[in-house]
Amino acid sequence: MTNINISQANTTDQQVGWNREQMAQRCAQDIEDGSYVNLGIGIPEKVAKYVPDGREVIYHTENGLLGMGTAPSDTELDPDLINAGKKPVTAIPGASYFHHGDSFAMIRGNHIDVCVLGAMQVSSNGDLANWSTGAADAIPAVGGAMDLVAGVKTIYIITQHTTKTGAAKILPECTFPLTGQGVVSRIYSDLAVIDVTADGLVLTELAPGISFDYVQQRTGVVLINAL
Amino acid sequence: MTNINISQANTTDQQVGWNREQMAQRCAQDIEDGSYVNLGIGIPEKVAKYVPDGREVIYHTENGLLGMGTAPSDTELDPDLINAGKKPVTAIPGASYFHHGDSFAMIRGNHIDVCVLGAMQVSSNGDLANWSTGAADAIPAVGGAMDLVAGVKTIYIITQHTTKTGAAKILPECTFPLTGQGVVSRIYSDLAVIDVTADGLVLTELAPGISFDYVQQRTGVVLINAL
Amino acid sequence: MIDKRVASCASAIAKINDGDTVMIGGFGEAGSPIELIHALIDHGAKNLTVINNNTGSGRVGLAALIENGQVAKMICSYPRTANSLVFPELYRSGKIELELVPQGTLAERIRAGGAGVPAFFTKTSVGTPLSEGKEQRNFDGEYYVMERSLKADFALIKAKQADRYGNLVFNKTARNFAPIMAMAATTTLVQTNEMVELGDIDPENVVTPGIFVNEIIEVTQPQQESALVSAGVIYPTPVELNTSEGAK
Amino acid sequence: MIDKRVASCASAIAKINDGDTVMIGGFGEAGSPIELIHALIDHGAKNLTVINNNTGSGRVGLAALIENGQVAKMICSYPRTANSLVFPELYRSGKIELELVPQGTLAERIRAGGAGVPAFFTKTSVGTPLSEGKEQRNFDGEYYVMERSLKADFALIKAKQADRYGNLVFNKTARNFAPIMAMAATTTLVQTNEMVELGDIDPENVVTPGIFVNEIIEVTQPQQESALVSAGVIYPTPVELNTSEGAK
Repeated sequence: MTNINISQANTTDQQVGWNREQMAQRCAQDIEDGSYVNLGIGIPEKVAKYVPDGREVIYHTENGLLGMGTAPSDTELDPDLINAGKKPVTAIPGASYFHHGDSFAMIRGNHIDVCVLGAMQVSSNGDLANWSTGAADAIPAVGGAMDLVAGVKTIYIITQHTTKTGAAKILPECTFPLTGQGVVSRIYSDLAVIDVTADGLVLTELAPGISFDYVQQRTGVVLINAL
Repeated sequence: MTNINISQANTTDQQVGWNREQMAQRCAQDIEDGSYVNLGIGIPEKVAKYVPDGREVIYHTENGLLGMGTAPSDTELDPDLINAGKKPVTAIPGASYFHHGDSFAMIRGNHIDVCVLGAMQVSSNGDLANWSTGAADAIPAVGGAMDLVAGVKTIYIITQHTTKTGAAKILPECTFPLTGQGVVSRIYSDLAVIDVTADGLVLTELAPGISFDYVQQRTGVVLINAL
Repeated sequence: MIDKRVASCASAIAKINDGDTVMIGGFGEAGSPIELIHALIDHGAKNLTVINNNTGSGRVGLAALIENGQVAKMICSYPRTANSLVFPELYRSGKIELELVPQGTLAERIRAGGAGVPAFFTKTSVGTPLSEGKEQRNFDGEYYVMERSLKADFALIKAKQADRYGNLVFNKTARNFAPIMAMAATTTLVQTNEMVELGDIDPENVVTPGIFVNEIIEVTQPQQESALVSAGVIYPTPVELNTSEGAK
Repeated sequence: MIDKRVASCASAIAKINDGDTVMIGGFGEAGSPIELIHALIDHGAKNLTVINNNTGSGRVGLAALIENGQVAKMICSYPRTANSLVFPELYRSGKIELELVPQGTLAERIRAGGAGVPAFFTKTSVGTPLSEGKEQRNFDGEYYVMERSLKADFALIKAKQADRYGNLVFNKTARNFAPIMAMAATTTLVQTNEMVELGDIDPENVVTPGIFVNEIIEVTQPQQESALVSAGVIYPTPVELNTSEGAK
């Protein structure tokens, strides 16, 4: 894999593997020059900060903007210019605005190259659950997640390898309601980079100081070691 | 019906009933203020000239213009600004351009109020045939006719009452391939104005000097006389 | 003469009936026609089905319409938002129905409603709980789910500029659902920041052609939902509520 | 860096293969990318399926492509035009296949191809010969016919202005099929009258966002089909034909 400079700043004593910034930075290495990219809310948003120099990437936000820029200064701020997470953004020179019908035609018509999303669970065949725990009292909310996984060419997942209580999120089958079936291409966790392939889940890279066995112990399916 | 001033100029000795200009002028009386109107190629195009004073009508042309104006002067002429008949036109202040998908969404989504078309045949229940004689060696060509009759709220037909050889064009059933089933609301012929109703074809108005019997003799179905 | 301007939000809203389906533009607060929504609260029509991407925030705008008990059913993709308090409470107590639709399917269903397409197939939601009970079909080796179009009696949207024909342009991402909702509603009511003369909007740049618009109200200084929420504003205020109910 | 400009029509066209499906923009001559079409004639790819509203006029542009024997099948709504001589002769002699599609269904099928919709229902053509053999279905008491989407390997379109990202604007009714064809093709090739800098096209006024565009060629003085037809021009001229064939 690409030899990358992961920032070691802001790690705490408890930090094991990559932190949130480092996961985003690692993922950013795999976004090719000229890609059209949609970034989910949360850690995926951070990917934009780490695209390597010399690459030009165009960000799509499903609420109607291609060519999303950085957060606005106070003078630039316009409550009518927001991203899918409803945060204020800017538009780059060469941007375009369009309505929701056209925006989701871009997504659903396979025109976006890469979408980076968070996950609650990922299965060994690339099923993704990231919108609902299925809890009885939850207010179900899906947003554009199902459209993105169904329509975007490549789905990358950035996620903590396990839940806060240490349970595996990478599983033989998702137990939460699915967002899409067989849609995930690659997982960037705090511990490793894992590809979803026809043969199963293939570990291609480890975070510094992490062993294959350490990852395998925290994963619900047998990983193929490609190191 | 409305008391209208039909121009009597340019009638020949052979002229019986309304001429082409008069048919268009008669139809124009029934286009209400504020209507969105699509005019077919041929006599229907002439309707735009005769909309009564005080009414504002917006013309749609399916190749992507709402707010079509009159023919251009030599200095205004732009080969990129044409109507559905591929003739040069102009755009009025307050016009808009859009692509074919959006233009036919207007038509097919029931947003156009009136479409005026020519006819080869009309049946007693309002079936229309106006795109093909079904002849074996004909090059079939349909354009937007089937979309217009399926999607526009009201379809008016302007047509000679009979073919050049005197055969009836208003028939129990169309013998030519259909453009649409049960789509015609009213027929403006050179001899009469005829409404398509659930009870049958109702003659509501005669051209000057024409009798009901004269029209009935040239019509393939029994007309209801509402005079 | 075509002049779609009307005197007030109240007169535009007056024709909405109990039980109507109302599409409301906006993604969060961007594009939310807050003055039209408040006029609908004043109007009081009940048992509405409302179509919007979200369920509003705080106790103004769409959230206030829901809190006021006027909405029987929401069709939306994301009923949770920061400061979304009203909907969750009513939903958990069974007082409001929810039809949850993926955002792109929601947009496409609305666009289909405006374009004369009663149903279409999409890959979105195949294999998920949101496709349960829906017809599925294989085209060229892949499964798709059939979705029906959405139409409405009224659309309430917000534009940046309008002319008397109803031609509209929008501001940045406030465009979102407005153009397709204008197509899918029988009657489209528009609040615009600015009325302009015919021809002031270049025909090349019209986003919503006037054919999709019925009535326009100029609201030159619209309120900003987030500012009202930050200030703790409640619509209608209890005093105003008593006054307006007394006036009915 | 994203820069979709390429050196010539010939280099853009070079990747088209025998048997490909090619959408060509234009309604009559308005929007017809005549330089790209002539480059495709020079290129010589055969057995093409071509999607365009018409079949060209005279012996230049699309008509010349057909006359040159490169088109196995036309998908169009209106293959008859004034000065349309080439297509009728080949059609009557059985040398070219025709799929006749109502103009609005053609547009919607192309739009569906670009929007991830494999099939949809429409009222257009119900009860006519053009719905024969197609699935029909009743929704809410009315019959509709199911139509499949259209996609293409390439789209050839003409724009008024383009920037290096591929953002496009068009001139008046020359817009017609170009935006939806750009969506429905794997590779979209654009000839533009003018290249402009990023940001010169207001983001509010972009008609085709660059995501739908792959390669752009600036053709500052495009030929006008009607002028060529009036002048009796034939493409390629017999002399040029010999030269170019010798060069292959």
